[in-house]
Amino acid sequence: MGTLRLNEPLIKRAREAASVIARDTQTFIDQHTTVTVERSICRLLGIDGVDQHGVPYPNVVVEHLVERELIGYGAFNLILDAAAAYQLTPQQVAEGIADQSIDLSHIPSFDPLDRDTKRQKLITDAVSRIKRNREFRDQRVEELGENEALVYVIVATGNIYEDIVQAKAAARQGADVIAVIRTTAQSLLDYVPYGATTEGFGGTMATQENFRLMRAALDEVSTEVGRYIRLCNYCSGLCMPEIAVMGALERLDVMLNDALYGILFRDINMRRTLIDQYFSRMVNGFAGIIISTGEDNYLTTADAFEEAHTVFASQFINEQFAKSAGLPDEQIGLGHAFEMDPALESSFLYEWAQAQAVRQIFPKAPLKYMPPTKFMTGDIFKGVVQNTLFNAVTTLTGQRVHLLGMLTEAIHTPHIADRALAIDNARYIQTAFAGLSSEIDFKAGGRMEARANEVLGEAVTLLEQIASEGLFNALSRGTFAGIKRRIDGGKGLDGVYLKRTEYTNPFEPIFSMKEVWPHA
Amino acid sequence: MGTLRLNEPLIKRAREAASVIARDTQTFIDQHTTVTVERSICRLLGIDGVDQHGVPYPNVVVEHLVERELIGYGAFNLILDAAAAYQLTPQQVAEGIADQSIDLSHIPSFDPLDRDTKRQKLITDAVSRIKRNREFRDQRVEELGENEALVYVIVATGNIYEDIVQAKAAARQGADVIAVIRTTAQSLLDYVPYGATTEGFGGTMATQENFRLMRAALDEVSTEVGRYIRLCNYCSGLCMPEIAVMGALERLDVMLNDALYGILFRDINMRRTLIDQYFSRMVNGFAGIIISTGEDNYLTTADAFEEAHTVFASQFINEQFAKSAGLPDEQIGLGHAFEMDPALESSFLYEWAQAQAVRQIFPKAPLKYMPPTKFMTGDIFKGVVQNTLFNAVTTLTGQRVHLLGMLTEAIHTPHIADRALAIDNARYIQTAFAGLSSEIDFKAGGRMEARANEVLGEAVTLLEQIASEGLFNALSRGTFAGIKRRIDGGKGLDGVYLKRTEYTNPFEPIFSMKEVWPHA
Amino acid sequence: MHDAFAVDLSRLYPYGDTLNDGKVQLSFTLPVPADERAQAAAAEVAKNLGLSEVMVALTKPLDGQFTFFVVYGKVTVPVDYEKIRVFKVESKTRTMAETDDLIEEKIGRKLKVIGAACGSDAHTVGIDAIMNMKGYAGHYGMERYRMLEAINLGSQVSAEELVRTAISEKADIVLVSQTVTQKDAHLGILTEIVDLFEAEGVRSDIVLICGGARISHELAKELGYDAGFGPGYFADDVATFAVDQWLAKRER
Amino acid sequence: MHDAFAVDLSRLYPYGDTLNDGKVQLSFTLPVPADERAQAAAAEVAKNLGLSEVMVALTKPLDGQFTFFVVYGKVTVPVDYEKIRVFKVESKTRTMAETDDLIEEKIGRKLKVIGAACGSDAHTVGIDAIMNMKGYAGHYGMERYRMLEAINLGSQVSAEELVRTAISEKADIVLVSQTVTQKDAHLGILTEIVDLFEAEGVRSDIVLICGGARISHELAKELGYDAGFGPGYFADDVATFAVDQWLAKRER
Ligand code: B12
Ligand code: B12
Ligand SMILES: Cc1ncc(COP(=O)(O)O)c(C=O)c1O
Ligand SMILES: Cc1ncc(COP(=O)(O)O)c(C=O)c1O
Repeated sequence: MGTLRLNEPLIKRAREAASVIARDTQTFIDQHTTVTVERSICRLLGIDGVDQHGVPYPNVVVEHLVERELIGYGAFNLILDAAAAYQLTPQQVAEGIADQSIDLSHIPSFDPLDRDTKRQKLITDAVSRIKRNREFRDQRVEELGENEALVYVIVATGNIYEDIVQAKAAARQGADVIAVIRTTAQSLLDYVPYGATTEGFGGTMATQENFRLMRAALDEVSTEVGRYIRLCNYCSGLCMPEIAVMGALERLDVMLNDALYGILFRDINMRRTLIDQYFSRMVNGFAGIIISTGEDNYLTTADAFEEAHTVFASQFINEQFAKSAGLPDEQIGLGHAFEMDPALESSFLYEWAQAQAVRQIFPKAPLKYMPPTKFMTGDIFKGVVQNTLFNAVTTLTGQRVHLLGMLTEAIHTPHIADRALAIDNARYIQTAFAGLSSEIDFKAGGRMEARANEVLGEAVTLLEQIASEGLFNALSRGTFAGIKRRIDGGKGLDGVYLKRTEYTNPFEPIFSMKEVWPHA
Repeated sequence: MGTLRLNEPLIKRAREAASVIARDTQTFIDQHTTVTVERSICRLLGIDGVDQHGVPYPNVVVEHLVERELIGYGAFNLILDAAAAYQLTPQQVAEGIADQSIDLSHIPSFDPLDRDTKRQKLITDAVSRIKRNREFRDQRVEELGENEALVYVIVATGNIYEDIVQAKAAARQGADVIAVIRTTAQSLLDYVPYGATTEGFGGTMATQENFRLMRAALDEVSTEVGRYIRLCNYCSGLCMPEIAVMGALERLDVMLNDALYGILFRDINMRRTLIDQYFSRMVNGFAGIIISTGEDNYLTTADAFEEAHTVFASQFINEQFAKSAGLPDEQIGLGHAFEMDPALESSFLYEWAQAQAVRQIFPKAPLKYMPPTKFMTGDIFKGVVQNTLFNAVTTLTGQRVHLLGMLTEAIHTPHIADRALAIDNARYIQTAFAGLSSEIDFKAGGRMEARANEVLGEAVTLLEQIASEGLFNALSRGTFAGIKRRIDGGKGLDGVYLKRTEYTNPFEPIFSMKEVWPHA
Repeated sequence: MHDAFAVDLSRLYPYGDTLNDGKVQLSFTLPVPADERAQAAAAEVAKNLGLSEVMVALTKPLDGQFTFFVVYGKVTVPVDYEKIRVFKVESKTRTMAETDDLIEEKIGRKLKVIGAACGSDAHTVGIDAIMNMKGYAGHYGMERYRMLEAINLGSQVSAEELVRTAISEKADIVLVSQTVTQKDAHLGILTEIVDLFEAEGVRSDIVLICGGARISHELAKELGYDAGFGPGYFADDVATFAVDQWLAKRER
Repeated sequence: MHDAFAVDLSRLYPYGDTLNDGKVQLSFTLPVPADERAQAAAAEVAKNLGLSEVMVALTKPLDGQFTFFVVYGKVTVPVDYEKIRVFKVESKTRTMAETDDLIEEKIGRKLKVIGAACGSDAHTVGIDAIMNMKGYAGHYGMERYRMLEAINLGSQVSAEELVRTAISEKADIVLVSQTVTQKDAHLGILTEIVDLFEAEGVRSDIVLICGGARISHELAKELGYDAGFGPGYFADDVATFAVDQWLAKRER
């Protein structure tokens, strides 16, 4: 494959600056927990369902802890105490809290040995369920094989049953990854809705039951088409880690998980998000889930040509955060996008240079490359041309996760035929371009190399500045996508709590692979 | 611009073989004339219009000569004799023949000096009209400027007035060349219809009045859009040289003119066509008209991947025939096409390699590159993808005449919007790819080079075989597009006549630039 | 039949992303300049078609005098799919070997097939696809059949020439290809061929089949052909039908 | 108006390649398997729309259970273009300098503009295009106006927050952006905002404008806004209208 001669020392400096940024922030993260981190622990302990008011039991439990100022101890400790004291399952404990028969600030005494056994069992149950999912996935991929570039399409009808029809159709047409888009503004809910859902705006609720239904449907169609079809959802918003747990339990394969997205695009408080993403990524990592980051969003908001360096910068930051959560390179699906104005002269050169550079800078990452969206218009025929060029760059640069552009992007969430046409387009380009990248060399010192190195240089400058002022300050200055966020602004800050010294989250060391489980 | 390392000795051998082929055939050509060559001379002498039965006067005159076995003397001689004898214009002579008041086998005596003066004047009139057209074109191109790649679209409504509406719309949208497609099977008519026409199947009659109307419309819109808009029509079928003359008189700018097309695709007798193309090309050449050859048709008929070498072979032959008719390289618009099956793996590599090789082998030729047609289907969205890839190759390889693909190719002759969408597609690619070809090198010894040289090798083998057996025999064996034609088969052989020693065509030496006019 | 829902086949609607949402996409040009009024006119075109929830997604000036539109809307009149009866060639396609064996066994001699692109039509790729040895898209043509003798007359063959040759060659099966259909260019020649065969009194001796990109079985039957084949059919389909039909004719 | 022919504007038809040929292109999916019957059903969908000369150009299986079609046909009912009245913002757009001068001269103080993407909508690019200093596609935003004080509240702003801020800031002009319209997601919030302004008794003090990719002036008026702006409008258009409207309100 032809390569661009990139300025390697710049790449090194970028990584160093990003690692400083992540390390500095980590100190803050380590001291705190959030309501959703605790709810995600409840979920890992098997707490599920909703009470008679429709409130999810994890919320019932954690609100109870918050009210009693017990959250700093960690939900795990208290639930376990109660389970040992009352000889109940965590689910029963939660139900007890709901019907007010249990108050975690007044737990009777219990047998510490029994508590330890229970502890061991609860952890083992959760961990091994996730492990089994991971192993099952590996086995199916092994058996069925997979495509080199994963063709990724979305379904977004709002109705999980309709989504299933379309997801299966897409798989039969050739899709490899199905992403179920979430309904508008679910990310601002500080709870995860429950059960199968059939209504949504521009997307479908992310619920555990919806995950389960879709995964089952995709397993069925995987066998039919002889490819393992991956399922993707969004690990974002005010419930990041809970959704990560749901994804781990229901064997999702890919999850959007970005350290900064919620801050910038949903105005979620930056502290909250950074804590949440940390644990959520551990869960993703252990579950063998590929995460996708959201740098594409900068380019839909600000100008893709001018702001190209912010994509690089954010990718380096996302990489470092992911590494500190224990994710291996092979699961860090950094995002980028083909979003330059079609009216820009030589846009194809610049897009190609950028995509090629990202490919080279993060050689093992299962990069997620996003199609044109912002400059898509009601001219669906022009849209096909835009998507074709995008598919060409994707194929030429060997992107791993190939997110398909829809010709109706500017109009509606995809109709069933829009998706089929997109898959045809992508497969056609993959076939027609097969082998082409090995036939092509980039002119040494040419415009493409110059462009890539220039953008890289700008990214380094930016990263070093962020490293020196700190990520929180940088975000409040409007570094990314021109969006400014106050350190104590946005949603969800009230869900952030200091950990007490007694705090435990036994899943952290296991999920981040710092501890081997089961203990030898 | 990146180049392929082509096997130069092979190119040389190909040219040599082609020149042998053309030279051998030329001997035959030089000995003969045809009814349409003679009619074209009538037209140059100003004979036009139709008699009371609707028969064009050029046909009236030449049929008269044929009946009286006078055609071997050449129409020029006899018309001039009669003009001198009766003191009439050629047009009046023709009218006299029609109303039987003149019989060219019984021309009274005349003053040879007067005949000479008339001769001089008639030649001058014709030649200078054509020269003025050429100069006018050069001047307008100079004044208005032009695009590097000429975007070429067709109009084909069947109605010249509707064609004009669409041609002007296309020019305003960005087209540089408008080709008026001919109605099905006009090429089999052994006369040229007369006047403005409003009915046709899949195209519009080529008549001199239609040429004039369209040229006037395009002149108007040229001024409006600030680009000289070229007009194209078809110099083919049983009236090749007549149409060439009409094109020269009405200032057409581009004409399809292929040495073999009529033989293969219209089953016109090979002798007839080869004689006709010779004089028609002289006319084209002198008029400053770019000719386009029809190698694309082989690929719509036979398999584009397997038969790629026949395109090269035919281009070399067309080049040599054009040169022997006096055409400069800058007017020899060799044709080729993007017609491989989209299902073929790596098709884009092969198309690119082929187009790049043609560009390098014929560096000065205003190559005409044809879009996908055969594998276009009712899937208009896939059609846009096919056209996009074609536009990419066109732009990457710097083709001069960029014929646009229509998304509705498989359905109908273009609607007004089909053309606009095609132009948008092409302009988008030209903008997005600007400068790209200079950024790219082809891998030395890679698949693209190998493919180009392999096809070239096959072309040489074929050309050398044709050179040894003779073109007529080769055609009867089915060398091109798998189509076999008998030497004495097909239409129009009855219009071929031996020249007598007294035969004159005074335009030949002038048009082929062997003689300078006016004589010093 | 469907994964997650039951389609009411007696009330069938287009499907966008929800059962019965009726969504269709439309595009067209109006000969008026691009402005709000043109856009409203485009919406009215769609409403006149009975579409509801009309959305004009694109209003694009073409040259100042014409405007191109992309419109989405909702079909409100269902189709009764259960009542739809289609004209289609009913035979189940045999392989080349099967057809050859059948001819050998039931007829005991080669059948003669004559084909051509007729009238002014010079499109040969379609008829070649059916007849030539090498066939098309991986499907061999009739020349490769052991028990067929296939004669391809090529293109631009007049009705008289076709009929004359068919009679002199004692053809069993005659294949007519027509590609140009613009302004109904194909109807004249297709009719002329049938009429001539009738006039010569040989229509019932031959299996007469036409084909081409825009030829349907329905149209072919209407014009007096035994069958019509459009895109997606190859030699095996045509041979299967032709032999069955030949045998059926002999019965009668 | 046209080069070569006179269009009858009272009987306007789509134009394919001939005046009044009525040609339109259609595409849609039916939830049935791809076969002759599906194709016939597709033709019937088109006929039900009143199209004649229906041609199904593509019958493409999607997954065995759905079939996609491309269809061409002819519209037979004309549109009376002469009768079409459009809702449109009538002001002729002033430049930034002109608007600034007008405000200075006629009002003598800066006008305060407050804008936001409201409800659950997080699409800010549209409102930023109108408000931010740098604007969009070469058109500067309101922050650059000398005589406007522009405050952009960003996205996901609730109706209460918007109205509260407008009142406390004594806004002259309020801008509401809505992008998500799927399943009419925008109607609720747009209505809520108007209702709240009414309830607070300040509706008539402000110029209230909405906008977004699928917002039309017609819809905006219906919902009680002074105007609605879709794609293709920029700060200058909006400022021109807003200032005119502000002045008109003062007159009354
Ligand atoms: C190749 C081609 C040509 C080549 C033909 C070369 C050749 N040797 O055949 C050339 C370049 C010469 C040509 C010329 C013209 N063409 Co042309 N051509 C095409 C093209 C690109 C492909 C057709 C094709 O080969 N398809 C592949 C074959 C395998 O498919 P098929 O024919 O449908 O055949 C299948 C079935 O239909 C069936 N079948 C076909 N025939 C028969 C017969 C029987 C008995 C049976 C059983 C089955 C059968 O079996 C086949 C396999 O499944 C089409 C556009 C397109 N993509 O369709 C335009 C197209 C057909 N051409 C068109 C036109 C207008 C012309 C011209 C008239 C243009 C002009 N004015 O000069 C000329 C004149 C030709 C003439 N006198 O007939 C129009 C027709 C419009 C219309 N609806 O009428 C088209 C649609 C292009 C367009 N959009 O304008 N053309
Ligand atoms: C960029 C984008 C995003 C970005 C937004 C980034 C940002 N900071 O704004 C991101 C990635 C975050 C995003 C997210 C989502 N998006 Co979005 N997005 C788009 C996209 C690609 C472009 C929109 C855009 O920026 N256009 C450019 C601007 C300049 O145009 P404009 O908004 O029309 O503005 C102009 C005019 O309308 C007018 N105007 C606009 N507002 C106002 C206000 C006033 C007062 C005035 C006077 C004028 C005015 O002036 C502007 C200049 O002319 C469109 C698809 C497309 N190509 O249109 C999808 C699209 C709008 N998104 C869509 C969806 C569904 C979503 C999600 C809900 C998906 C999901 N389930 O997660 C989310 C959720 C967002 C939320 N909570 O609202 C759908 C909406 C479908 C529909 N019809 O409702 C679209 C159409 C994509 C699709 N086909 O599915 N999206
Ligand atoms: C990284 C990332 N996370 C999440 C989302 C989804 O948004 P929300 O969290 O509002 O569902 C997106 C949408 O594009 C994204 O890019
Ligand atoms: C070289 C050439 N001449 C002529 C024609 C036009 O055909 P006809 O001569 O039948 O009008 C074509 C059509 O594609 C062509 O390629």
